[in-house]
Amino acid sequence: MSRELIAKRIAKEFKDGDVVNLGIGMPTMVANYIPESVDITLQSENGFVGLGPAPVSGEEDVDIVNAGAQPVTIKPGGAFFDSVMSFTIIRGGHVDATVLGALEVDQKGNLANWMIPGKMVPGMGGAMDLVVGAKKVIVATEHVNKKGASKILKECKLPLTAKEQVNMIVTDMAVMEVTKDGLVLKETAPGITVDQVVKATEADLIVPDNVGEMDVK
Amino acid sequence: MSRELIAKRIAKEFKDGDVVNLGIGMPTMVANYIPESVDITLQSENGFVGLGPAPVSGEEDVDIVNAGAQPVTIKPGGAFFDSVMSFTIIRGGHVDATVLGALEVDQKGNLANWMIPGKMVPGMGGAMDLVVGAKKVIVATEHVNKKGASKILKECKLPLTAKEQVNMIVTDMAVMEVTKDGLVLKETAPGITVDQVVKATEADLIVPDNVGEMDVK
Amino acid sequence: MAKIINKSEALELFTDSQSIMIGGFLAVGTPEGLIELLLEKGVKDLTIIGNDTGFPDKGIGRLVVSRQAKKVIASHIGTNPETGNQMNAGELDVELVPQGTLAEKIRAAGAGLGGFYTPTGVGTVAEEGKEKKLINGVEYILELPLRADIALVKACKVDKKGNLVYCKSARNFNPIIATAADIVVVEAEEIVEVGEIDPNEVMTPGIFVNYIYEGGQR
Amino acid sequence: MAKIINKSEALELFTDSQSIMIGGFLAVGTPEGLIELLLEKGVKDLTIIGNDTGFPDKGIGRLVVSRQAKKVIASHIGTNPETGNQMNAGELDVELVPQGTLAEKIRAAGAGLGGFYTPTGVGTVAEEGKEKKLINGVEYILELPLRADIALVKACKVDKKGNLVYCKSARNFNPIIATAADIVVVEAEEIVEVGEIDPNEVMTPGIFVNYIYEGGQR
Repeated sequence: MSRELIAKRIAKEFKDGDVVNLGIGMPTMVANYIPESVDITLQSENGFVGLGPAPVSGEEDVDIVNAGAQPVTIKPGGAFFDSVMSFTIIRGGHVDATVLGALEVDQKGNLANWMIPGKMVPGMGGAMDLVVGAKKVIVATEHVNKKGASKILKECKLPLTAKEQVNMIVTDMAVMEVTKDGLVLKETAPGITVDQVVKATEADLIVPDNVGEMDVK
Repeated sequence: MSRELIAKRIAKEFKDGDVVNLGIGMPTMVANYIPESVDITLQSENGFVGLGPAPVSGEEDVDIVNAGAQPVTIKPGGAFFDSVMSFTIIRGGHVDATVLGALEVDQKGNLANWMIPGKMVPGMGGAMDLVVGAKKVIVATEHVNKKGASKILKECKLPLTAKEQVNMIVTDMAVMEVTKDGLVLKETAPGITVDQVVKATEADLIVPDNVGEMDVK
Repeated sequence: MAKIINKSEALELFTDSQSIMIGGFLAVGTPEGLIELLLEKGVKDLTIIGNDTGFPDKGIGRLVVSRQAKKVIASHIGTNPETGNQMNAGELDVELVPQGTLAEKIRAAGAGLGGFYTPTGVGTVAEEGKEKKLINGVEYILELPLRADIALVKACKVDKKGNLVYCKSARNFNPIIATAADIVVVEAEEIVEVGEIDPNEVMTPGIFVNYIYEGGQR
Repeated sequence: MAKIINKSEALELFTDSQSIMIGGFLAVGTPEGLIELLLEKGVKDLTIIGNDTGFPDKGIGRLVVSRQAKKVIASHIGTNPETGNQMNAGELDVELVPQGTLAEKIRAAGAGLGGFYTPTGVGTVAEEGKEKKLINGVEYILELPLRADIALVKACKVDKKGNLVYCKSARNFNPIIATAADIVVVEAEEIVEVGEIDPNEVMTPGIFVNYIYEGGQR
């Protein structure tokens, strides 16, 4: 449920014509909630734009998969290319927004999402390029981890994916924006109070007079 | 006649399978004399491999031209590409040999062929990349200029196209090779003596005991 | 997302002092229709970036003859005597760049790179004023990325999402400049419906293209 | 010039301690037929370069499971637990490189560049031991070219001159590695006559290809 809520809220962030790269996992769910009135183009770092939904069973094409090797489709008007072009698009600033998960994210916009030393080292894949190259970096994450500790920190402790590149953090409790002045609380989830968010957050949160409610219809 | 002689001799330098870029002018003529037993692939820096001869009149395709904007053809098995790929091929060492003209060339393998300050500044085009990138750089030039002065110098005076990259110089009088020890006279043109070559050459020429005759059949 | 524009909309895109990249190699693959518009609007003090300056009556050369450029960045100007004349008279600033370096500089801008090291031009005037570096025993020149305000691209086919296919040797610099400008305008011989170009055969994905000028068809 | 080779000729190409680039992205676009040959020959101490290590039973991962690699250079190893296990046990040297940087490093080798500056990885462990440089106010990391002894390429179509067409998302790293190795071997789903591939649709010109392995067809 909280994953859906996050995906629904992020789906409202795009405007017509945006090129968007969605990370594996929860970020992928965002695609399911894009308003019909908004036409965005999904980029897949393994080599195409125009990513469409999963094919119906039996119609999979082994050569059309997303960056997680899941069978997908390509929409009319899409295009395939090689990995150099894929990262020309990503690193060159031709992606309007990227949505990624986080192990940790902090008030300066630092993101850690690719390894836990000694435990899990999957590798950064395309994440380091995406976070540096996309015009807008949106982090999609649960507000607290399984132990109840805040994932929104004063300073990341895990190895970083990129330094000071995150623009927006959307969790099951809140929407926050990374600004020059610090991390600003913009919206709270339905039924969640500002106080609850502040208590669940290790980072210093700037709380403006008016905090909106997350639109998750 | 002397241009033909130079082209004929250079045409003997290639082996089956070589990728060759021929400069505009005299170097282009080399293509006319490649032995039938040798299958080389001509690269054109404006964007293709498999350059074929000029089309018959009336069959020109405005989109198939060589690097001098002359109508040409493409052979079966050729391929078109963009300028980045063209110079990936050239700079990346994927061209086995290039043949270029010279204003001056010297005993160290320096080449000047792109400008005469205050007089003629056409620009280097792709020449600087070709001379640096091709595995073998062959200079095709008249031995002396119109005033009778040697074009084969101790040291180039004109702005260089590239430093110490020329491997072989073929003129209407001789074939010379740039070696670590200096410029070696390898062959003389039919009817030309070693003495005549030495006299017509400003560069220090190393003359081995056996100097062959240029094969220009 | 690509938008199809007519002549008056296209004319709006041009302003004095713009830096403009123009595709083509000796006028092959140059968007002559867009050059017509530049001539008609008469914008001045342009910085023009392209492989060469074409011929006096063809390609980029027409903008040199019309004296709309204050600067040209190219690898070759020899086929257009007017460029050399204006340069020698001190009326036009000409920056000559080796062809492979020019292509790579534009690509670096499009790919978000800070620069690259090339062996081309070492020991020549092309290295003047540039940093050099010895890497694994070889000397290289540091070259920086090159962007423009607007890129004028010639394709042979474009679909209504802006996906491009180029034809034969008219491809040259076109796909490269399409990645490295704030505004990318395409002139194509043919405008087709979305779906008519196989996604596997697209040479420039439509996400790079802002405008399709409808006056470009042959 | 490309030469068609059979299984025994292809087996001759592999030796211990080679550096081998292998195309594919999570085993999509990976030349499984050539990997079979590597498994059969049992060459050891390989340095394997590819986007990822696939899965234990698919793609590059099979060479990890067979313990033929002493080093892997990749952007991602998460889908093959065996890679992580061998790494943690100190049995396999794993160098993780951001995906875009990996592609660009290989491209730089193929294009004869000495290196390039990327913003990717600044402020992370990816910058460790590397030179940094401030260019126009932005910090970049210097990345060097990456070549291999041999590249194993998967295409969907090859003509007898070695011209390649890749299909859909199976293209990925294949065209890039084809430019950056001393020996380039292709496995294709289909081998066609010269002339059957339109020169305008070639994705890798045949001049890059040394061998076409005839055992690769689907």
